[in-house]
This record gives sequence, C-alpha cells and structure tokens, in this order.
Amino acid sequence: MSSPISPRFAETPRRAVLLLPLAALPARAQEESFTAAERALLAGRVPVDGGITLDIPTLSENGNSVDLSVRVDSPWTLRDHVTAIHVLSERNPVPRVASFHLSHRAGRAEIATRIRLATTQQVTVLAETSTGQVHRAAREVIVILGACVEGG
Amino acid sequence: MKRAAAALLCCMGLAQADGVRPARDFLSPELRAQQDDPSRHPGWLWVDEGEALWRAGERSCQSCHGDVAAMAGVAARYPAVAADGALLNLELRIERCREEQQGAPRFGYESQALLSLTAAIAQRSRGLAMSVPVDGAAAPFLERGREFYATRQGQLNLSCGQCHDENAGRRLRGDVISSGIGTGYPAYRLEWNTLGSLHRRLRACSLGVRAEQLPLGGADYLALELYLAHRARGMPMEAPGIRR
Amino acid sequence: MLAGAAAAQTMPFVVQGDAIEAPLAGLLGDAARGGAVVRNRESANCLICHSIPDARERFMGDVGPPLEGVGSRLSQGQIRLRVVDPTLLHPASVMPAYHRVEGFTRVDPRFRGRPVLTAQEVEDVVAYLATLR
Amino acid sequence: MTDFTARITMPETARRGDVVPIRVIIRHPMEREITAEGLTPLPRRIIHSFRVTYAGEEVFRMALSAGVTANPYVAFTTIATETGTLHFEWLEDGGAVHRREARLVVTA
Repeated sequence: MSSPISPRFAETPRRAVLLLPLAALPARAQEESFTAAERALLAGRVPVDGGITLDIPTLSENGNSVDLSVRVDSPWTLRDHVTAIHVLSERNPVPRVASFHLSHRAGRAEIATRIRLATTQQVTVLAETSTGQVHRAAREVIVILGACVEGG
Repeated sequence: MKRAAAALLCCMGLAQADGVRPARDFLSPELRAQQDDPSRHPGWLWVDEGEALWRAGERSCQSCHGDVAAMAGVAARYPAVAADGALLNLELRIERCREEQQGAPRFGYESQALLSLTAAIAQRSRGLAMSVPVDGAAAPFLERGREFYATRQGQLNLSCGQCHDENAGRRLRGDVISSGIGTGYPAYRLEWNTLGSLHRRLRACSLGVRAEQLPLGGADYLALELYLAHRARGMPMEAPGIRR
Repeated sequence: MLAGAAAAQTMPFVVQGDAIEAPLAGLLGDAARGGAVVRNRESANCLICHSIPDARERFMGDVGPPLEGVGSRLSQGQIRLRVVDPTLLHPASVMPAYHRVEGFTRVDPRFRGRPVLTAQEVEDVVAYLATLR
Repeated sequence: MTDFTARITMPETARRGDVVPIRVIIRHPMEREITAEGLTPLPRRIIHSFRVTYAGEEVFRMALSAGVTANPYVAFTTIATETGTLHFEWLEDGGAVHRREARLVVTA
C-alpha cells in the first residue's frame, strides 16, 4: 500500500471489511485445511520432489496480485504427459487456489496466472501425470501487504 | 565522445533540478514487466473498452476527431486551460465534450466509461514526454497547485514534498516512496483491483496524512494535478500504469 | 497554547532546552504498553518510518533514524519533546507531532481536535524508547 | 459497463505441430464471500471455471477459487493441429456463462 499511514479508514465499506475475515482466521485451522486439501489431491500417492519449475517472487509487494508460473518437465507423449497442475495455499481462507487440467493437445505443461495471498506463506504446486505420478514443489513468499487490505 | 554525450543527455532527462524520477523506476521488475506487456496488463481491458466507446454512436468521438490514434501527445499536455478560463484535466475535457459536442449527459467522474475513454486517449501518449503549458492563463493554477503541494496538511501534518521530494526512494514500511508524479494515471492499482484516476489516488494520499479528502475533479486536486504534471516535465507518460 | 474544547485532550507541558522533563499530567509510563503502541499500525505507526531492534518485525521504514540506542542517545525528557512535537525543535521536521491539536491545516473531521497519542500513550512510548539502549 | 470483457492474445497463424502460447485476461471482480459479523453478508461471485476447446476438442480447463486475483490472467499452450476455432467459455457463480472465440490458421 502506498499510503499505509492510517489504513483503517477506506473509500468503500466492502473493501474495508475484507480485512476482518482473514485476520480472524486462526493459522492452525488454515494449515489443517491445507493439509486436508493436499491429502485429497494426492489420494494416497507419494509426491516426488523435482521436475517442476515454480516461478513466484520471493517478495511480493501486494498480496492482491502475485505472479505465478509453473513449468513441469515431461517427455510429452500420448502415454506420458502432465494432466493436471494444482496450486495450493497454506494460509489463505481457501487452500485450493486453482487447478489446471491439460489434455495431450496442450503440447507442454506451462501455465501462468496471478493469485491472492492473504499473508506471508508457502505456496505448493502438485503436478499429476498420465502415468499416475505426482510431482511436488513449494516456495515461501513474503507478502509485504496481504490481500484484502484496503487503504483508500 | 558519443558515449559521453549520450550519458549527459540521459542525466539531463532523468535528473531534474528537484530530482524527480520516472514513476516506473520505483516499480519492482515484475510490475515493470507487467506494465510493459499488454497481454498481461489488465489496464488494457479498459483501453479496449475506451477505444470501442471512441467509435460508438452517431456523434461519436471519432466523427469529429478521426481515429483515436490522432490523440497521440494530447494527454501529455493536460491539464490545460480551456477557452473560458477553466482548468480541465483529460477527464473533465471529455466530460465537456460529451455535453457540448455530443449533447449527451456526463459519464461521471470515476465511472467505468470515463476511466476507459481517458485510458484509451492517455495510452496514445505512452512514452512521450510530459509537457504542460504553465504560462499565461495556466500560471495562477500552477501557483495554487505548488502551494497545495508545499502545505503541511492533516493530523499528521505532512506536505506532499516532505515525502516525495525529501524522502523519495526511502521506505515507508515495505513500500518505496516514489517521486509522486501522475504520469501513469489512470492506473491499474493492485490495491484497488481496478483502474482508477489520479484524483482517486490523491484522495488516498489525503487519507494517509489524515487530511480532508477533497472532491474528485475539484479545484484543489486539479491545480495539484497541473503542478505534478509540470514537476514531471520531460518524464515519459506511462498510462495506463500498474501501481501497487 | 490555545485553550478550548479542541485542546481538551492534550495536556500542558513546559519545554526546557530541547526537553520536556516532567511526565505529561504526572503520568507513569509503561514500557510494555509503549512497545505495543510503537508497533500499532493504526495509531502511532512508528515503524512506518523507524526501525526497532526486533527481528520479528519485517519491513520497517527508513525515513527516520533507527530507534536502536535512542535510550542511550537521549534522555527521557528529550524523547518526550520529540514525541510530543518535534517541530518545536526543528520547524521543518518530517515527523508528525503526536500530542498536539492546534495549528494544523485541512484535518480529516474524524481526527479534528484529537492528538494522535493521548498523554498516557506518550508516556508509555517514552518509557519503551528509554529501554532501547 | 459491468459487462464481462475479455482480452485474448495469441498468434493468428501457426505451423502444424507448433506449441502456441495463449494469454487471456478477463474483467471480473472475483468477489469473495463476506460473512464477518456486523456486515451485510454477500455471497461469493467469482468466475469458477474456464474451459477452452479447439476444433471441438477440449485442450485446457481451469478451476478457479476466490484466491485467484481480480481480473484474472491465465497463460497456457496448445498444439497447432488444424485450422479451426478456439472456443473460450467462462462459468460464473449464479449460472452466467460467457463465451468468446478466436480463429487459428494452421499452415503446413
């Protein structure tokens, strides 16, 4: 925020109040829902570290918009290609931020988007392949100003 | 020799008497890249909309002015004094055109339509150097703006210059203080999650020092806008900018 | 200072040299409470411009000098003056006056007639800063 | 002007077998649910799904949460197989559907 001197007062009530629900969520509850979400996606499979290039700034100026891009190494054949990429957040109110489903016709596993981060936290990416493997990567992002804070 | 001349030119362009630097210098590399790339810059959604509005209707903007490309350089010369002596920024110039030339009601300050048209016109001056006329009829407005800029205001008793001249480049918490020029407006501000006008940004500045928030399009912010544009003379237009 | 309803929330003080020696309204400061005031983003928001020696605090400002060692550099009376109104010392000071209500321009109605910090909060902040040796 | 708007950036032509990059930004506030005490509760209103078909076959699908930034941006790829139309489809909370299309000319 560029004028964070008195952030409590805001231009519009809707934006102002968004501060509250996030601040009120206990960190423990979020971690548990993150763990549950990851477990559901893994469905008993053990993730392999590596094979994923997760590009996300280590320091984000505003959690409203954090650039994220993911590239997954893959031989990209009909039999062996990436079928899904999931982005998970550890401390957002909703742990499953986005899922990308790729067909063989995507040609390669390379996606980008922008996400909201409520606070400094780890962002986790799971990539599923057509052979049943799951790759995993995680990166810590320091958020200078979390999403959901409006200072006018 | 050639290199020395280029270096000198570069310095003259960047280092003004009061040390004003282009707004993009204060952005992170990520935001700068986003500002430069229309395929990733949400501000272009408004530019597209503005270009459609430019062509829309029987008495369209285009029916008088031709293609919007003809607007190149115009935004770099605003705010400007109209024939009747009023100081108009780009937004108010468009509003006046709506009423007087198109016989249509005003869009309203900060409306999506006005933001879009302003963005579409301002974008045509991207990269061009700011150069507002400040002599003649503009001179008293410039003085008023300069005085507003230098006046300590609000419960926190700060003038614009105390931050944006004396402390530009330093940090307020994690945020870098910029030179405080409006060359990127209307801008897509991450904090707003939308495109907004310079005057909306100025209201946030007033709020920050706990001063009265003045009306959008009002005389004080207009005069300040002229002074900021004059302070930014020679700086490249960046609208639509990306701002934190 | 001007009297009246607007000034009712500020306490009178006497400047001696570059210090206000006597605690405002004779109040006793509490360093722990003062530490909380210094960190509070809604009221004093000191860390927007200053840093304190606390590794848990991230992204502290650097517009003002670091506060580490301020308790050794300045007496409590000198700190008090600088918190109450630094412009009494340096008229062009960028630091706001934290215990003053008069002589401002265009104050937001929500803050009019109110100092940023109450006399008790000033004393708490002074007590906290004095511990930064 | 609360209408949905989209900006699709992709090449008009490609050679068969090329992997074509596609970038899409849409205008949408991605409004989160408000449940906090003392406030008027508001339901979530976001774009929750985005689907792309190319010459009738699905090539890309995305599930979005309120954790995706307002005015969502997404980049993905597809293999240029034949000259044809890409259909872009967004589903919004409350049932609204938004559609756009773009043509890709594929050369040998």
